[in-house]
Amino acid sequence: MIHSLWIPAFRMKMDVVPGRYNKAWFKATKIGEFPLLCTEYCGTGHSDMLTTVVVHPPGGYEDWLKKASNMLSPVFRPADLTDAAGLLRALKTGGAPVRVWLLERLAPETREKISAWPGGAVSEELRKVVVDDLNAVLTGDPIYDEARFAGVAVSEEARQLLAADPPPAGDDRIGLNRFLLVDAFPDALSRAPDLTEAGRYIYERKGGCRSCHSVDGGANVGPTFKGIWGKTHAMRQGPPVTVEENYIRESILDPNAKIVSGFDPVMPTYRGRLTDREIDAVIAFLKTLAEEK
Amino acid sequence: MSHAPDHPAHLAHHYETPRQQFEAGKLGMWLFLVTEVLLFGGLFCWYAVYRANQPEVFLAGHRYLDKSLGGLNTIVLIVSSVTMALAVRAAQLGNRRALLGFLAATFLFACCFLGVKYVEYSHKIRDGLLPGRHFQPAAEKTGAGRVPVAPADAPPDAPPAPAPADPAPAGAPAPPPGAADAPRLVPSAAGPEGLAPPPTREVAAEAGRKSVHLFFGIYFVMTGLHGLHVIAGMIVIAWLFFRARRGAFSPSYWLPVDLGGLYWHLVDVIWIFLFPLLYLIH
Amino acid sequence: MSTVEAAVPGAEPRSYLQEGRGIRSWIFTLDHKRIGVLYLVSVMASFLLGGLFALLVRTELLTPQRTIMDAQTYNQMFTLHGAVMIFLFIIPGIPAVIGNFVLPLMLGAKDVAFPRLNLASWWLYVVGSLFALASILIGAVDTGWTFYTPYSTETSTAVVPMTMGAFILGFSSVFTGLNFIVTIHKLRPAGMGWFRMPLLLWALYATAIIQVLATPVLGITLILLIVERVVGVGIFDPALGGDPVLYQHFFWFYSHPAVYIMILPAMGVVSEVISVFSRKHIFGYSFIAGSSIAIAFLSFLVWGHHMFTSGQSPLANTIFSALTFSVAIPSAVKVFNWLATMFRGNIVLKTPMLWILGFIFLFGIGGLTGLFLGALATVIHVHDTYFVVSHFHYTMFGGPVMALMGALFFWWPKFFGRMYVEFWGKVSAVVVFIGFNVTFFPQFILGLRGMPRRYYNYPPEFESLHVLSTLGGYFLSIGFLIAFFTLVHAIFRGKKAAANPFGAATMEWQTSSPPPLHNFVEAPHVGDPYDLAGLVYDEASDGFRPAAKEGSS
Amino acid sequence: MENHAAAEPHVHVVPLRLLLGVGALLIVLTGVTVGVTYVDLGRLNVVVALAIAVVKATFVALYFMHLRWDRPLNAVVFLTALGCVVLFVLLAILDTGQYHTDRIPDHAPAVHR
Repeated sequence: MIHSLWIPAFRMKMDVVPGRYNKAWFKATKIGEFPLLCTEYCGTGHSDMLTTVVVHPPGGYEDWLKKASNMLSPVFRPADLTDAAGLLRALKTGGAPVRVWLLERLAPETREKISAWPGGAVSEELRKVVVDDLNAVLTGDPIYDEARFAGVAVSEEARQLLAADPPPAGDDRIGLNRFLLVDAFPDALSRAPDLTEAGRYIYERKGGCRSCHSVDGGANVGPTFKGIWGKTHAMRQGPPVTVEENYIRESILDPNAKIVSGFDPVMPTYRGRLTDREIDAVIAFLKTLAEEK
Repeated sequence: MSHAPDHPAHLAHHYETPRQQFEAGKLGMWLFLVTEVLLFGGLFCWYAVYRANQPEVFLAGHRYLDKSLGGLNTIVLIVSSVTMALAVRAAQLGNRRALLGFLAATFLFACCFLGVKYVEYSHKIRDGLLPGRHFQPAAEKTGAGRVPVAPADAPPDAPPAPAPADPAPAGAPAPPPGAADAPRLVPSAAGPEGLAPPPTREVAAEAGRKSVHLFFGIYFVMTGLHGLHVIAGMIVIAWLFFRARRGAFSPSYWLPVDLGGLYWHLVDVIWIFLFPLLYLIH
Repeated sequence: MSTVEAAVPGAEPRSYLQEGRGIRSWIFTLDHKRIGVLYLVSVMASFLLGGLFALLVRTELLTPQRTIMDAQTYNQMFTLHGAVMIFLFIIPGIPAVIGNFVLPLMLGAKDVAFPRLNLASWWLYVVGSLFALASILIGAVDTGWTFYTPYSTETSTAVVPMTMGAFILGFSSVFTGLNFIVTIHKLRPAGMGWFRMPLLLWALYATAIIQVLATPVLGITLILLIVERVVGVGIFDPALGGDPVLYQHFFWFYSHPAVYIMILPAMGVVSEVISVFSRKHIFGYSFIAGSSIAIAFLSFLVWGHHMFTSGQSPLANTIFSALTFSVAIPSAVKVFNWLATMFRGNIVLKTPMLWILGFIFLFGIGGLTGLFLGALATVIHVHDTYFVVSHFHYTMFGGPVMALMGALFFWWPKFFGRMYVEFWGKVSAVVVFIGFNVTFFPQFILGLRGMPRRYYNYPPEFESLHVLSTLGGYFLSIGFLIAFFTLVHAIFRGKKAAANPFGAATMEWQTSSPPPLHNFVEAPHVGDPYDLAGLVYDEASDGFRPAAKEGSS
Repeated sequence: MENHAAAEPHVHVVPLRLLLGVGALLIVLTGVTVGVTYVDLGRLNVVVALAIAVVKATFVALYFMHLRWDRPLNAVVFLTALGCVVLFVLLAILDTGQYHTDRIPDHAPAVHR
């Protein structure tokens, strides 16, 4: 169907027609947030097709983009190296077992570059090399060793993952490695964002769940998420279902398998659009909604 | 103003003279023809827009049509127009036998037209040359029988239907590489028209082949709506025939024959445009 | 057809209402007046239905979120409101009701040129309406009345019956228009040249030209839509290789001229009524007549102004924008001539005149805001917003509906031979006028502030204006209910009407109210349709009669 | 009021030979249209084909449909309709030709399997 993109504050409007490109331009002259709406009738959710255009001050967009693109990454991005010089200094200085161990794990060329580093500013190139090596560590074997991490204050998240049975695998293992590294160098590396925060981001922006599922109990195309965790829903067909991880995952990947009674099978599949970790984040977010209840 | 004693039976009460009624009838019919012209005008607009922007589709599509059948139908329809004009003339002169004969002849030519159309349609349907999402062309047609059509629900990476031993005349283009995901389509070179193979302007031809279902949409809707008008015209002619047999018309009253004739000629005129636009694309 | 009216001298002839009884004498009648009444009943029923949908839509919009229905139902409601009001009410409104009844009378003719076609037109209207109503029962339609593709080829609602209905209604409209053109050409009396025709006939003639030329294009558009939806032919749906913007060209090639099908006859009514109630000859007769034809001509050149943001090319945008402004000229010519007619006239504020003054005021606002929408710079912002909704209602509701109501009050004595109660007629006109402005003026503001049309939920800051608009809508409907009760009351309890109760000079007032089956017992006098000087008030009959003795007394 | 002759419909009986002659001409022109397609005239081919079709249609209208002897009004009515179609087609081509390059090639998910 045809949509139309309208930013009233910019006096700009253009239809979005399938099968072709339409061009429009605008020049934003003020910093702020402005509503963006759909003005070509496009079906049931037409009046919910709204979002906000954010006009950033110069440079603000780049910051936002970094944050948004790093939101769910289990590995390090260059931006996560919050204090590259501090990290390099720590590695050069040695001392604590974790520092020695990490330096050992880096590639020989990297070690040469670090030893050749005169101090002061860290070049873009060196940053990149270090981050690549750190990621090689993250995606490798589990890094925890009691002796190695002696003297490191292991965070609560890492502790939980370490205690998990079976031991974490895949993204979770990478996440655990990352938590541990950040714990070892808290000032130099930034912590992966909270899953709940990521889940909220997916709900509002990336997944766009918000256009059909409210979080305040309001009626919409799909069931509200308010208090959905652990709730038992009657289904259009088959026995009632209690909302837990597996049901959420199935609902995201194969939305029409089980439809809550009173709703239509209209949700598209998110298979290929959300990664497993992102689905975890959505689940974490839904759990917080249950707590608020 | 009141009813004159010599008010003829065919003169409706609200007309004063037969001439007034005659002219009103004629104008009414012409206005009706105007609506027909605009109805088909929409179709011609559809045709013109697609032809202007995607000429390769038409180039690719018209090769599946049989020029000789189309030309035959054009002549059949022109002859039927002549007999219809002769029928009107016979009615004006009060020659009832000739009127009946010419009306019958017109009707028979119309049947003939529909018969040829039936042959054309059944070929297209058999070869899967249908519009839009029903476009499932048979890979090729051989003298001995048909190669099975790839099933509609075949996965996208299914291999194309096996090609038979080359039935096309020498020079038929080899299917372009990577054509597996394009509609599997080869012009029915062994069909009745025995057309020359497509030109070597490969790129345009390939693009045209991909969208050739659009051509068949236009072909079926335009000729289909025209065919419905032929059928409507036949009903009118049959009605005129039975009225004429009962002696309803006379040298002073033959308006319905004239109006039926106008309608029939318009159907002819529309075909005069459809024939070159659909069959004769260069 | 041989019931010759018994013309006993002096005795009142039997009226067309008394010729034949029972339902069959009505639904199979060939009499243009009875067909006019059939249309009156069916068109008014559609109006009530469409109005009901409008009230439901307005009620839903009382609050920013759900009020009385869900989003799906709301979408169906505004679609049905649009489709019913456009196809079943406004388009046939004045031509088929007033035109059918009055046109032959104004020509001094016994009937329209093709009475059978006229009856067929009404039957097609009924069949088309049944198709449209059937769609409501089997899942309604939620596409909006414009049936834009590709939504209309993808939605699961009953698009096919609704479009079939609109297609059939198109035939009905074509037959009416065809009939009128032939009637005006071939059944004009000997003494009536083109420039002695009443202006309503000019307007109906221009309308009929558009009906005949434009409606078939809607027909083929809807056929193609159905073919695409049912058979999957690639025409307008990009999923099938079609072009959705082409659909908009097709649709608006009909539907823009169609708004002139709606407004032109209304303008004709205004020209009649304004002269009679200003007790003055119409000013600028030939300009009003010519502007009707000019509007009909220009109406075919401006359809692209509905597509300024659709991805239509900038070249086409520029052409259509420039042409759109030119329509303002003939429209303004009419308004100026009406005002000049009233100037120094002896204005009589009776009910029809009140409705018509409402027309001029509301249509003036509607027309002027149309200029905003024709200008490329401003329309980008207000396109597809409540500004358009409001503009449309000011022109198409403030125009044809006000004029139709004025026309009904004006010709009601001729229709049924009874006078309505003047007081309640005036009350209804005033209530509707106020209610209308309260309903629709806030929508201009809403649109400018960023309220898109066809929205089920809306931001809370728009709530107060929406509430105002909805309350205005309720007030407006009360006005219409008063009008309907006044008119229906007149049929059963009204006092007997004179042949010419308002003192008009067109020919329909020369026969009795209501007219006999064949319209005129004696041949009417063909004269200047706006020469009011020759009429004097006759107290005995509470009507007007010719002052001097004419050739045929 | 009017004399009898004026009250009768206006009749023009078309001579037999004229009707048959026009019929023969139409068939000949059909042959010419087919023949021309075998000659490569580039873009002119469609113009020639349409020009011949217009000539044929004109003959049908003038002689078979009696427009030559009919009231001019009927011809005006018919030409108005044709003018309207031409206007519609021209403006539609003008616009679609302009935005044609904006269309995404091969965007037809429902038919490209």
